[in-house]
Amino acid sequence: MENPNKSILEGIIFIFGEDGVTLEQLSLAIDYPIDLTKILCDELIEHYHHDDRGMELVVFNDKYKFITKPFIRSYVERILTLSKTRQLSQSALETLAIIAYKQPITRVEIEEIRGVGCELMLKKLQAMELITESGRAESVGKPILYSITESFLDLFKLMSLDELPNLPTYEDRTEESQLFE
Amino acid sequence: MENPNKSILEGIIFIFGEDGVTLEQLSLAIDYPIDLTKILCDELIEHYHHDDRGMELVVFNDKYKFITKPFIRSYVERILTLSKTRQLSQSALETLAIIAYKQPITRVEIEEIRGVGCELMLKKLQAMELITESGRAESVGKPILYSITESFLDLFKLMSLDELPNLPTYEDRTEESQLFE
Amino acid sequence: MVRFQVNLDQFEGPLDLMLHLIKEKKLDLFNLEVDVLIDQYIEYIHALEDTQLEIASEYLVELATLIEYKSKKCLPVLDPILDIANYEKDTKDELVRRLIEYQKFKDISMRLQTRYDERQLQMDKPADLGYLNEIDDKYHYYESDVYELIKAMEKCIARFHLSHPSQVQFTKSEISLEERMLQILLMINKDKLTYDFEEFIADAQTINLFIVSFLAILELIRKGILGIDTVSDERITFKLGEQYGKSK
Repeated sequence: MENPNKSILEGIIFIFGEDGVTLEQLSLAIDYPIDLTKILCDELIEHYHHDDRGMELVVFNDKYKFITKPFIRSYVERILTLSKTRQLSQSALETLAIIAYKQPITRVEIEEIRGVGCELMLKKLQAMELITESGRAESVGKPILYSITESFLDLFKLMSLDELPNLPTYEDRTEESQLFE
Repeated sequence: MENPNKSILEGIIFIFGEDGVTLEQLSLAIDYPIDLTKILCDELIEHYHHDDRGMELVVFNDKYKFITKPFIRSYVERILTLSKTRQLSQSALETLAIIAYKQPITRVEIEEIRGVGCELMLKKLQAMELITESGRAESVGKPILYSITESFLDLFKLMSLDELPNLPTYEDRTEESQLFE
Repeated sequence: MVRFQVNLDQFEGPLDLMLHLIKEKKLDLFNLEVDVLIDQYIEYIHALEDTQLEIASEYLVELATLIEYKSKKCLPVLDPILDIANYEKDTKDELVRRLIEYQKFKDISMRLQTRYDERQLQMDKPADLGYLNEIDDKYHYYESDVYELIKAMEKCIARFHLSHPSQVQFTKSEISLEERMLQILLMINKDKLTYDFEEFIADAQTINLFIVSFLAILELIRKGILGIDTVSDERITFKLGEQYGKSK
């Protein structure tokens, strides 16, 4: 017989749905140490990772939640007219990437890296709640600083910003050949 | 290895949430005979019946749905009493706002304003009893019309819809030009 | 000579175009032959001008920088204080640095794309609200107010306008290189022998027009209609070139 706490965790995470629930809340609910609670959660993640399961247990923005596996969608579409998924343009992705890695960052700094203006793009990303104004820089004119939001973490399947893949360095000469294959 | 259809069924039932999904719909989704689909569902019920699981798969009104097992309740209560209330997701708020201001309104009209599909979101909001189907439009295909409910008014602390403040008009050109300065 | 397949739509900006040229010409980004890149870039932009396409100002700004770099390189080192060699090295290093930096974000955005696309296919289930509210009648799981609702509606409207820009009138007027060359030709009064650089840019109120003016002057020099008269620290003056008059 497994640790009964595991089934409790599973039920709690299920109830909170898309809102998710933090490790701290889970540990509190079952009155169990955080580190041990995490081990149980990891086991649950492992259980749902298996091919037999239609959902997976994920941690986005430090919150545990169940979401369907990618292959489910096409079957649901046969009985429910899901509208097509929203695409992000290459320029939106580049702008988001720069903000995620360099935040907080001003518009001018983003434009220096991209080599093109991005005023309109910043407005769009703000409207999509993927970035937010997070203050003003100390420099001349006190320009607005931009940072990414919690929705960004969820949309890119990130537990936290620390989980962002490392920026390539290219300093290693062996990697060079891979740069433009 | 198990029948892969089982994981698909699990994922579909999960995403239909409190609404539930019929055997006929499930059979259609996986393109599999009804009687065999039922056998797979029975196996899933058996799987979740196990003590290790926090949810169970039930059939109410001929609809399959996952519900949490009763013993989970007291643990969830601990989280609720200690954590502050939550915000509705941005997409839920936007969909609700459009319905409140434009009701009765069809799904297609909502999608035109939001620019993204919202079939699943409408199902969610219906399950949350924040919106309800309030008839059919006269246009081609007689699409379903949606309106807000009493619970909606409670949630937003409104006596009636008349209390909703006016929106800035779409025609206000100055606002538009600021969008693209 | 192989003609370019001229189309700017496929690029995210001048840096993206340069990276494309580097890749196409199999140049080494880490040991960059800047002159080759500059020639390719200039050729590409010229080819674009032939097809009468509007060229975004960003491409012209980079073009101006590259032309400046190239022309400084061609100048004889008259004034040792100018230290052309160092200028060249700095400009080249800066360009390579920017290209590498941009390439990093291009790479990473592709990896983000994969994550994004996968997440788009994965669906969330709502919180079990009936269950949660049932646990405690006094307790409301979600809390919101009417201001949240208005804010959401305003965001919707703003996004609607952003994705329907055809409804918005832009009052941005841009002048083409050819038009500006014509304007400068009209400024050239036959009774005068020399012209100040300032005269040609007197009406350039925007950075865009300034750059187009600068390019127009360079183009007129290339065609032999204008000639450089004197260049000093304070001023640049032009004279009429050998081809002046023949251009009419």
